[in-house]
Amino acid sequence: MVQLPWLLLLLPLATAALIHFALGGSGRLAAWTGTASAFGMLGLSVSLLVGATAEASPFVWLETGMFHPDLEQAITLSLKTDRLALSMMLVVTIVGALVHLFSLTYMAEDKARPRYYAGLSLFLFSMTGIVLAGNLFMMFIFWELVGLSSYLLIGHWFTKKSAAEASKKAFLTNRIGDFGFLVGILLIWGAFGTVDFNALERRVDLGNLPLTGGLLTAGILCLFAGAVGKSAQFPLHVWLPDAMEGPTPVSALIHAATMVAAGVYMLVRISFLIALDPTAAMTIAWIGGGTALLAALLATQQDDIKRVLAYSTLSQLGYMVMAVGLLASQAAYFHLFTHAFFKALLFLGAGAVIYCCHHEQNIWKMGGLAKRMPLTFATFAIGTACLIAVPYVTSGFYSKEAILDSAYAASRPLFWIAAFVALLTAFYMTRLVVVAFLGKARSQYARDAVEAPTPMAFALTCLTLLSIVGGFRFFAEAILPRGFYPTFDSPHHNFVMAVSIICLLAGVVASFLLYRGREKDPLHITPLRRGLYIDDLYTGLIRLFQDGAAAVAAAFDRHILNGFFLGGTAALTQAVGSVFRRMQPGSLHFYLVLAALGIMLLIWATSTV
Amino acid sequence: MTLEHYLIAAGILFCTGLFGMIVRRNILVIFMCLELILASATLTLVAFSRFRLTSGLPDIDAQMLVFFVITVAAAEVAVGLAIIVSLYRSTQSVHMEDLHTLKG
Amino acid sequence: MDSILFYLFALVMIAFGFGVVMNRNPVTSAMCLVGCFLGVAALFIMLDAFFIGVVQIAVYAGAVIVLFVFILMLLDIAGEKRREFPIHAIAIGLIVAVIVGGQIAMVAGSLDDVGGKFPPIDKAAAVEARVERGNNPDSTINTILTDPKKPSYPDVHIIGEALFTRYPLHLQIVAVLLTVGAVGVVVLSKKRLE
Amino acid sequence: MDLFTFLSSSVMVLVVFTIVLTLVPISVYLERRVSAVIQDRLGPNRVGLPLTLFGAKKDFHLFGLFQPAADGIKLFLKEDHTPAHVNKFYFILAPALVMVPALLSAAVIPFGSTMDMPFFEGRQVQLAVANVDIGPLLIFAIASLTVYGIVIAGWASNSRYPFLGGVRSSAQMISYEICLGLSIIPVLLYFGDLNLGRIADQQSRDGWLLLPIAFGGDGPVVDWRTLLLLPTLLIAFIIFTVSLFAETNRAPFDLPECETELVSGYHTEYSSMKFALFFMGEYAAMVVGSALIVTLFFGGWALPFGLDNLIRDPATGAFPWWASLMHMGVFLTKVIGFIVFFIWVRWTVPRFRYDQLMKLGWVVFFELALANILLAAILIAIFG
Repeated sequence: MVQLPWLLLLLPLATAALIHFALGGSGRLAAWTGTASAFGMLGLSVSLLVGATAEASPFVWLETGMFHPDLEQAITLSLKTDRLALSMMLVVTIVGALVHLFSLTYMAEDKARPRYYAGLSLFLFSMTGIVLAGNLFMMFIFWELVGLSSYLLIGHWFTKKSAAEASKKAFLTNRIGDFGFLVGILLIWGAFGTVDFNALERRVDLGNLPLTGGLLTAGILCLFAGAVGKSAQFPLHVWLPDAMEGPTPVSALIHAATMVAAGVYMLVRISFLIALDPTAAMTIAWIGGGTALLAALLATQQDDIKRVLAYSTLSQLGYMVMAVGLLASQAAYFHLFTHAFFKALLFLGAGAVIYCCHHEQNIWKMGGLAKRMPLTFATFAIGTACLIAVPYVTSGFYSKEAILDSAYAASRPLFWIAAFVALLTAFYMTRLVVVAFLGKARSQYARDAVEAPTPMAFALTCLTLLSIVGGFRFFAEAILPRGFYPTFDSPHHNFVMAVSIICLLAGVVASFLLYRGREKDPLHITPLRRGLYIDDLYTGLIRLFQDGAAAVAAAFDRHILNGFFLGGTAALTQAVGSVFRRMQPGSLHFYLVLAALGIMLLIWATSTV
Repeated sequence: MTLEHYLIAAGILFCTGLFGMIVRRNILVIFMCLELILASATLTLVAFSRFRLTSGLPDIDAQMLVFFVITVAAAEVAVGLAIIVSLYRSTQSVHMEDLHTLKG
Repeated sequence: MDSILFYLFALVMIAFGFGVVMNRNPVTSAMCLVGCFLGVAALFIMLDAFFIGVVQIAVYAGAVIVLFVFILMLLDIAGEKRREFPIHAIAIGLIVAVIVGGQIAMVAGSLDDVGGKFPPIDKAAAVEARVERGNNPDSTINTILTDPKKPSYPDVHIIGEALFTRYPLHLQIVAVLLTVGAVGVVVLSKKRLE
Repeated sequence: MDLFTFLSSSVMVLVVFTIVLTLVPISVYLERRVSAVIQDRLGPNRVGLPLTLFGAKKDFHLFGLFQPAADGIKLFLKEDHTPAHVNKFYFILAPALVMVPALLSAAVIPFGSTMDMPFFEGRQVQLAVANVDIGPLLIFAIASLTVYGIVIAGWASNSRYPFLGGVRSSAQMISYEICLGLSIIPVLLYFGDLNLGRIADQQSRDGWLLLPIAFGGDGPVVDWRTLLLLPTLLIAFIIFTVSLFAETNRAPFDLPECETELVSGYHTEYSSMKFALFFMGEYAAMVVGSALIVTLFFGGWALPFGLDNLIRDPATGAFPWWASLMHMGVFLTKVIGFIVFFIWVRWTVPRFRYDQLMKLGWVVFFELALANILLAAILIAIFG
């Protein structure tokens, strides 16, 4: 009996193994195998969603001893194939398949294609594992695998120093979050005795929780720490802009559907836990809002086309996390869903631009691309429209409205922050489009650019369609879990919509007036360009603490440990040793006879009792 | 045949091995005697397994233990012989009385 | 018949065991070890442990002692001329061996008939117990157990089942151990690189 | 154990020994004739009955079929020289240690089907010495003892070339035993049984392992699950066969006795009947190996396409006595076919270098066999 969910999980792993072990010599074969497998996964997840039986029997991975009578003794690999997981799977596989397709041309010249495609397949495997995971342990395993595969992919061009540094940074930053996550999981396990989502939900429904007060807050925040790392929330957001060193399709995959989405997805999964504790929920909401604002501010001053998009991802993730914190996880998930399509579209569009401009990424060296790459421009513009939430015709509008609605209902300060972020979003995205696509070409590459090749164009077109219809009721309700599509029937809905449209217009107009026809950036705000010095702060902190701790440890080691304990103990040991040395004649036979005497004593002692 | 017969046979083998280990001076032969002792232990285990039927069949857990012991013993012999070879390389002898560097 | 075979194999085992201890030439000791292990394996088979018996031959006689012989040949260790059997060592060894042997005999004699005289294998009871534990009555092992044409009980199947259902973790640990052992041996026996 | 079982077992021992020992000179003869054909020569054709001595017109040659007898007589009558520098006891023991395991391991091979005894009503006899449940394991266990004979021969000869041959041989045999054991695990997984008799019986019902077509009661049947497994079984077959070449020290892996480098390896110092024992041991190992291949992969005594289903007694699964004898003939035909294959390879493939041999074993076959096991296990777990 073939169980489709397990097949869906193992297919990319098998592909990765096949490519890595068997197809290492042939880039073309590896590319087509990877792409075929990604489309196969897409087919599988569609068939699961439209009604193929999604039964997946759990598999006991290992059984532990009895730590405590209340704890589960088996660590089970089980798949949870509810509507949430399956809809997420659909997003992951659509974006994954299109990214594969896009890579066919984007990476055509690359020498290490087998490694690249093996990495992509591994990435899809890890993400599938997170999405389908039925319990926190299994999710953690794949959580780590996502970290590993992102490390491999961001550092794909590892001969470039910055790429190697970026992959290392992403990995290490994620470790901090993962540590918190692990602590959280253990806390939940210890208190509830189980980490299975279904069992946990049943336990929460029963009431009378084993975990209350500060500990509950701590547990939820520890779990949230995992999401902070993966979804790049403040203060662990620093890895994400640097991760742009990876190949652009990888950025599209990481930013749209896989790694950063994992954090939000996990929060949605455990939203029933977050709802238990208002303190933790509020903290989460404020971190999300803060990240959204911070990232939007930073995005206004970036020159690299991919970094602008990276900061915009951060800001949108901030939105989602904020929504989760405001106990509107349906809205958060809906935004995750729509955002996946148009952010993948934007990244792949940026990839097409970069590809056609011979790997030039600075927007001030582009310009006038609208005429030379009309299709790319059109799709990119639609993606931008989705991101800045042009009313009624774009998917981003519906999901963002849902979030703003819930923010207005739950917390006014956060609502105004979110509105301001919407304004900033409109501002920097308009800036990007105006500078890169309109005006005159500002470099030779931009003058020579031609339209993107067919597979890229195909991927872009598909994503454009999805970006538009993604927010429409008929489409989204067919895919999302029941009750996740917003109703827009709150009494303050009209006010919220008015605010958001005003913000949108203000941002677009301001940006258009400021950047139209410019040759250089008229604004130059150094703190924003340098990421508000957060990176420098971290470097300084690390240096301070590391050097300080090292100095203290060295002094302790030299004087107290070595001088007193070791010196004193050594003298004592030497004295005792000189006594006992006489009992060691160095003859194996002597020891053997002693051992035999021991055996005799043992038999004597046990047999006479 | 009763369990006693097998235990006594294994016991004799054990004592032979122990005697050899005490008497011999060649480290390789001592190692072989060690294997004799191990074999006697596995023999007792298998005998116990056969004579202690659990629901009609021999107690398979004891045989599993023997299986693992044999596996581990194979690894032990390989490592032990490698150590003896490097010992021989440095001292040019496998005679126990020449090997007393660890003497206190 | 069975007791004749038992005494025969036990004699083979113990005689060759003495051969290991008593021979001056280590190669002869090794060959005696082979004979001793063949005797042990035969006793295993008499105890209905076919698989363990065959593994004993294949692993010990087939591989482990070949290693011994290989090393003996490699180091070219001939029979030893000097100090091989010092009198005091023989005296101590005899005393120790006799005392331990006596103790073992006493312990073995004081067991009050564990299992009695070679209890017969009861395949029907085994199947019953397995079904009671929730095992499918038509599973492969059960059908083999109830097969009237089978002269002996399927110990390879049962060992395999136990190995992969009850001891998978142990199996993996042993696999890791063997890998580590292999790596260790390569490192140990490599000539030092200057 | 009743008298009938005792007698039938004793008779089987005699039959099997006779078969194996008869196959040895036959294969020596074949070796000479086939090599001659391959090298476009005539080969031995003159030894025969010297009828001209008694006034007849022509000698009686019969394709030189008497050559093996002449070889045998020559080996008997040569001087049995034992050099002075050897370790006598082991020098004499070694040839026996080569011969005995080869003959012992023939015990578990089913030479024919289960036979309804013609004069003992209701009695059936399996045409094998020992019908044990651990057949292949037992063969591997016993065959692994062959290496002692060679190592001891090399060591006891107390001379350079035999010693090198012995060392080479032990390393080679230990290495290839691993591939040999690993390679047939897919086959055993497929059968789910270690009893060679039942393995052969199953193939007589469902078609040979590598020719899974059987005409049962309901017309021709091709089992698609077996077809799916066929590639892995084929890989198993290839690894097993090649490893067997190395295990029996046959060309192209005959490095322990490679004459251009080692004179003639571990049996350099041997002559007369002791040498003949080595010689026979090698051929007997080849015969047993061929028999094992035939039993595992080519249906043993079974006719192809499940034709046996037509003559089998449906109630007991046994065969009438004439069918069993025919099966024995079928089995021997297949074995001789394989022996010819062994010989063919020897005279067409050049010898490997020692490092190439080790590399092939450890780097190629070992990994391939492991991957093959994994693949077969997955296929069987999903579809089986």
